[in-house]
Amino acid sequence: MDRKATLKREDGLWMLRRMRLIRQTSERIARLYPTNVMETPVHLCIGQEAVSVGLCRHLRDADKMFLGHRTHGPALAKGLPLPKLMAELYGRTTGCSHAFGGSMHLIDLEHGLPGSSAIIGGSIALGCGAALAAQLGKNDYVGVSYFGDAATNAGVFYESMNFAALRKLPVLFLCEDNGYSNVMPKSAHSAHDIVSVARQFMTTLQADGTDVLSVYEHTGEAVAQLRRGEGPVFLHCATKRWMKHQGHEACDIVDNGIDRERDCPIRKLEAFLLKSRLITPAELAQIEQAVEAEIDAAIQFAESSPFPDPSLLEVS
Amino acid sequence: MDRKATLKREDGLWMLRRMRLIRQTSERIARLYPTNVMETPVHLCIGQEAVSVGLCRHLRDADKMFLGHRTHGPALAKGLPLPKLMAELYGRTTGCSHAFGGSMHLIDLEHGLPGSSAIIGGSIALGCGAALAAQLGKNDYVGVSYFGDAATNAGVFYESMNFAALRKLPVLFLCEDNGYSNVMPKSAHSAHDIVSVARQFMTTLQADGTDVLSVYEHTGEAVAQLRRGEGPVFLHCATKRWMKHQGHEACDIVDNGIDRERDCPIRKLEAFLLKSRLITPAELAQIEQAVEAEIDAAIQFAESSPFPDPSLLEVS
Amino acid sequence: MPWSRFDSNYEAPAGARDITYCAAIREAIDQAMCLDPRVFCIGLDADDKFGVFGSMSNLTHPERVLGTPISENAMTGVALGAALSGMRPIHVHLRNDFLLVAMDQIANYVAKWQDMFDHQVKVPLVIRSIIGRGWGCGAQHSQSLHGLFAQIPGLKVVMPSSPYDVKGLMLSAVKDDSPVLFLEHRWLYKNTGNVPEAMYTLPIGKAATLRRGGSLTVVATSLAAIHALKACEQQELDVDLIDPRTIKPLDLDTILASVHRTGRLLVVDYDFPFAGFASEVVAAVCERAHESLRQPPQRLCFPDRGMPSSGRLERAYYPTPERIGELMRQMILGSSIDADSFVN
Amino acid sequence: MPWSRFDSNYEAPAGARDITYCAAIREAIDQAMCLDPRVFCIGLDADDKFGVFGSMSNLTHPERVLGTPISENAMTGVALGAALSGMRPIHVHLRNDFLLVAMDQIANYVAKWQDMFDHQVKVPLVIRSIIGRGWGCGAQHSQSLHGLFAQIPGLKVVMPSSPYDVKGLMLSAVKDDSPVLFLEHRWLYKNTGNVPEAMYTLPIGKAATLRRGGSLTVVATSLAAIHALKACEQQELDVDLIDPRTIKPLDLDTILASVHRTGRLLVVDYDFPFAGFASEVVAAVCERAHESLRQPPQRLCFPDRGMPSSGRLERAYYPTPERIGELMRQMILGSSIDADSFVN
Ligand SMILES: Cc1ncc(C[n+]2csc(CCOP(=O)(O)OP(=O)(O)O)c2C)c(N)n1
Ligand SMILES: Cc1ncc(C[n+]2csc(CCOP(=O)(O)OP(=O)(O)O)c2C)c(N)n1
Ligand SMILES: [Mg+2]
Ligand SMILES: [Mg+2]
Repeated sequence: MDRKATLKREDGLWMLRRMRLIRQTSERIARLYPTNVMETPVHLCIGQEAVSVGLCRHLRDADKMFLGHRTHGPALAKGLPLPKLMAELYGRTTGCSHAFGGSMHLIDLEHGLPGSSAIIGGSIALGCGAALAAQLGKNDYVGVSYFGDAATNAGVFYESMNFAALRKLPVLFLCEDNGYSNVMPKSAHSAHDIVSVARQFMTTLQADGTDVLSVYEHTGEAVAQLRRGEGPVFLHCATKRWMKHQGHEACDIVDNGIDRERDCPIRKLEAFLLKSRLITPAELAQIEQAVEAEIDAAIQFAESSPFPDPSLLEVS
Repeated sequence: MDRKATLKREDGLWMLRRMRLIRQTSERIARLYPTNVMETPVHLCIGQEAVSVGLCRHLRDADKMFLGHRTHGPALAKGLPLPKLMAELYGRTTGCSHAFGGSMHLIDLEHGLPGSSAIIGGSIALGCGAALAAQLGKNDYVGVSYFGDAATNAGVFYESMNFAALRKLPVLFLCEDNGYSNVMPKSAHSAHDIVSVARQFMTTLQADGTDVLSVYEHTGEAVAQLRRGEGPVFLHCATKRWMKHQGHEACDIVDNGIDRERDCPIRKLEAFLLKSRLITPAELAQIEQAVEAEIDAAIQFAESSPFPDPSLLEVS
Repeated sequence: MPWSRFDSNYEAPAGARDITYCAAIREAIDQAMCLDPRVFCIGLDADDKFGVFGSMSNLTHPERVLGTPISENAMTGVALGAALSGMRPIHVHLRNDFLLVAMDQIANYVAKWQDMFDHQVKVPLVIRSIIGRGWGCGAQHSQSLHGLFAQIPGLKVVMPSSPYDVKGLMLSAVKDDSPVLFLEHRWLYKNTGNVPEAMYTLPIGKAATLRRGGSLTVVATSLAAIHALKACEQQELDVDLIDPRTIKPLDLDTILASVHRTGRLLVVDYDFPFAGFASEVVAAVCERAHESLRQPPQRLCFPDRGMPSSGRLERAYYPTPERIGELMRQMILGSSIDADSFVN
Repeated sequence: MPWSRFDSNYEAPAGARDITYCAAIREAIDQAMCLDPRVFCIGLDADDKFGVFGSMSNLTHPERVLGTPISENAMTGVALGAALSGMRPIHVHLRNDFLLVAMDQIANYVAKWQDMFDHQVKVPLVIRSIIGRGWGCGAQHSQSLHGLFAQIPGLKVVMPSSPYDVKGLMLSAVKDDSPVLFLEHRWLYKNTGNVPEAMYTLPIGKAATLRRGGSLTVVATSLAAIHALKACEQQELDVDLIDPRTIKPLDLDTILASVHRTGRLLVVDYDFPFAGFASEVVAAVCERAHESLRQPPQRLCFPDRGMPSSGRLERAYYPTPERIGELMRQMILGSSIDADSFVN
């Protein structure tokens, strides 16, 4: 594919901005986290930004996406306003979940995020439910189940694939495969090739999850199939987790195969945009700065927001 | 394969006797069932005898087999004494489960039946557990998970396959595929081909589940692989359920594709044994009669056995 | 919102038709589906010719009745996802034992979703399940798990005993914007009673008094309530018999008012005894009406072990109207019963 | 049978080493594995470098420590199948919330297997799980589900509060021929106490009295017991503090003897309030010691809703030694507390 010929500047910029938003926000969280201002576990997405961003460029607000525990990236990509994320991490009432959810439970109905779950696997079924609602109600939104490689070990993944295939549901199974379940490598958690198994149930596609244009391209194909009513699609995105499973530290798994120069989805896109003359170096710097300012404002918002009143817990 | 050349008379006779035992016992149960002497649901195996019998000819007492709800056939094939089955169905203390289990919960530790379960799917994992025990304890028995086509819809099936494959467990996944889950045909419960999915995890074999020699042959191959320590095997046996899902009546699904002449595993084996001159017509009749006598005796035993005393329920 | 035109009314009217419990459920589901296109039914064998023991036969909108594979856990997630997307699913199970397969979805997802997001979303999901028992079905097909589910915050648990209640409460459950677990005892299916043809709702969380009396308060739901009523009638006992109808939220006010009058409490609960619904009722009453109790409260539940299969054992395992009657009579006479038979 | 040489002894000895709760678990597991080659450990992340929060670090037999995929339901079945085949598995979970994923196996299989076959088979299976909470983990990662599991016949539920108890009871659990659910609160892991190096078992079903007093009986387990103890010490209260240690089977005799002396009962249970362990204790005591109770019994539990995430809300959600102390003091003074805050 001649990417230069097809990629529109606005799409490129949008994706760059969102990836930067996720990256810089995550880096800021990592910096702040040791100060204990955020009393909640954090599962950062540094290095994995291409997956959610390439995907979400094809999604509409009406499309409903269900997430697991690693929420920040996909939620921001889908449209969750940053101040609402930050306030939630800070445990404030202005957070997207009003301080009840924390990092793993984000919601934004306006932007098609009906919630996320910290119990691995189960939310895969919820995306199918959204797709069923679309189908029964003759609505044209799609459902997206967004999950990691290890979530496919849970039986609910297969049950969901079978049901989605039986009913030809407009649901995308988005597998963000970072090769690990905490410190357990994929070879220890899966005896099989995940894509080959999924292929027994539905159309499968594979993208390079460190390259947003690859994800963007394949998602386009996938979402088009869904909107045509031709049944579910499984999209596999191989990517890399630069951080530890949880918290603010860099991944310390030996031989994790990560080269932050080579594998960086942001560098890749920036290089492409520059080469294709879709952007200038000055614009790049400007985006980075604008995002920093946005983060400053969001933190400011969070910090100045009220804590919830304990009386909120009273059960009537 | 030239079956005549390889099949030993003793194997042929054993399988014929066990199939007749299952068939005639089931028919007797069907006759008696409307009289309410057996207060327990019955899931009969008429038409499906080849699967459990062809399998069990290769199993030893030490091999541990876990069953679902359709228990009578495989339990008798594995070695459960008929009087203990009958007494259990009659709710007597001499039953294999001492009147606590009923039709769906049979046990016979001596013959490698550590129990069966009426909740579909879960017992698949138990066979893997037996195989794990064999592996950890360096014992040479194998585990067998015996289940129907619809049990593969349950997530626990995939979880079990993955774990068995990861650990190269000596477990046989025996899928007795009668094409139905109650009145729901396979096309409604599975979007995929079950064998192709299983093949992503392990060696798969397919036998004609209405032909005991086909099952016998493939099980031989499967069990040999297990005993060599080469990892799990999935054996698919396509068969036909002549009866309703539960109870004493014949299957009334329209277009169920059953031809009791053509599809009968007992007729098939008898015809083969006669043609191969491994048996005489007189012997055939003799087997049938001996089995009838065995059933008479078992019922006699059950009817004359005591009912359990309600005080058995007291919780200390 | 098509549901707003209902009135809440929980007194059984006179003069309506007599129909069965099963027919009342069917009518409620059919009316709900006709009224509101967002209502749909889903479940294993929901769409087969048996129509969930007749409770879903010949519905007006079969296109909104979806069968599923044996995948109860994922199907619960599917129903939840649909509910979060604006539908009003009724997820049906032929036996409540199968709900345990879906426990992660029920307890970690369905029940918690609203609390986790400070109730920004509605979860209009009804999980219907039939409680069965008898005929040697054994330990895995004869449970009544209302006590287990009532423990989980975020679930309403409804278990009506009469045709009138089951129709009104089913409509309330479907109308409710939070998850409702709706439990129907199979042995009630053929019972008949007065049921208006028009749609009506009954309040979730409001008990019914099945019989008025002054000597003993008996709390019992579902089949246990019917058995207790039968026992009262057979033995002409002076009993105030309360059927909470919805075990969570629990109408403690009605129970307390009765205990204040009678001074005695018996809870008959067809479920496991340890930390079950009966324990809750006894504990809640003792905390609030200790002074009113003239003698120790009592519970009558299953033995604390799995169900046996043999008919002989089954008949001993489950309480009967006779055993309930005997216990009620002894309590009214003030004699003390050995409580150790209820808890191991 | 290597296990027979133990003595049962449940008095904490003096003079032994002080080690942590975590080290006591590790020692018990290691000793059990060394003693009996049939003992093995299995669980998600059981074999990783974190060693289940240190409770399984550097075991002598790493070859009998098996990691698993995220497949809690099947893995429970695998453990059960192995137990039925003569092994003695310890299945470990980092959080008890994940047990809900395995509920079908735990409640329909593990718990019922012996009852279904009239106890012809042994099920020597320990399911270990850690209870966590705090740091904004939210509703799906902060539960304490002992009340839920205690409802299910066939499961023993053990939740020790001290290093001495946790070692002795872990060894008893592994030695037991029936399934035991073993719950360890994460907040106890760093607590230290006197623990003999040699192997010993403590009886499952026998309470410990943590403090003797005459004015109020307090029943509390696990972290709640430690918090209650702290409250008694801080406020110098005349409390008889009972830690049942095993919540099922429950040592009711010890509790009753205490209530007969004190005439007052408070149950502090870090779990959901409705039909939970606290309900059971209150109900069982009221049935058996109604006359001894001088004032209404009380329960102190979580609010009847899912756990919130924000630290502010978390700190209000969970009872504290201060709140426990306040309630104890009020009860001893005989003032009446509004019970309505415990049940919705
Ligand atoms: C049912 C369940 N089991 C275990 C866990 C603990 N856990 C949280 S995240 C995680 C790893 C998930 O890996 P993956 O699905 O690949 O997502 P990733 O973290 O790599 O994005 C585990 C095991 C859980 N949350 N839920
Ligand atoms: C978890 C669960 N869901 C539903 C059922 C009800 N049920 C009993 S048998 C059966 C069909 C099983 O079909 P299959 O596995 O193909 O076995 P077959 O009856 O054909 O031998 C169903 C749905 C059950 N027992 N367990
Ligand atoms: Mg991963
Ligand atoms: Mg079948």
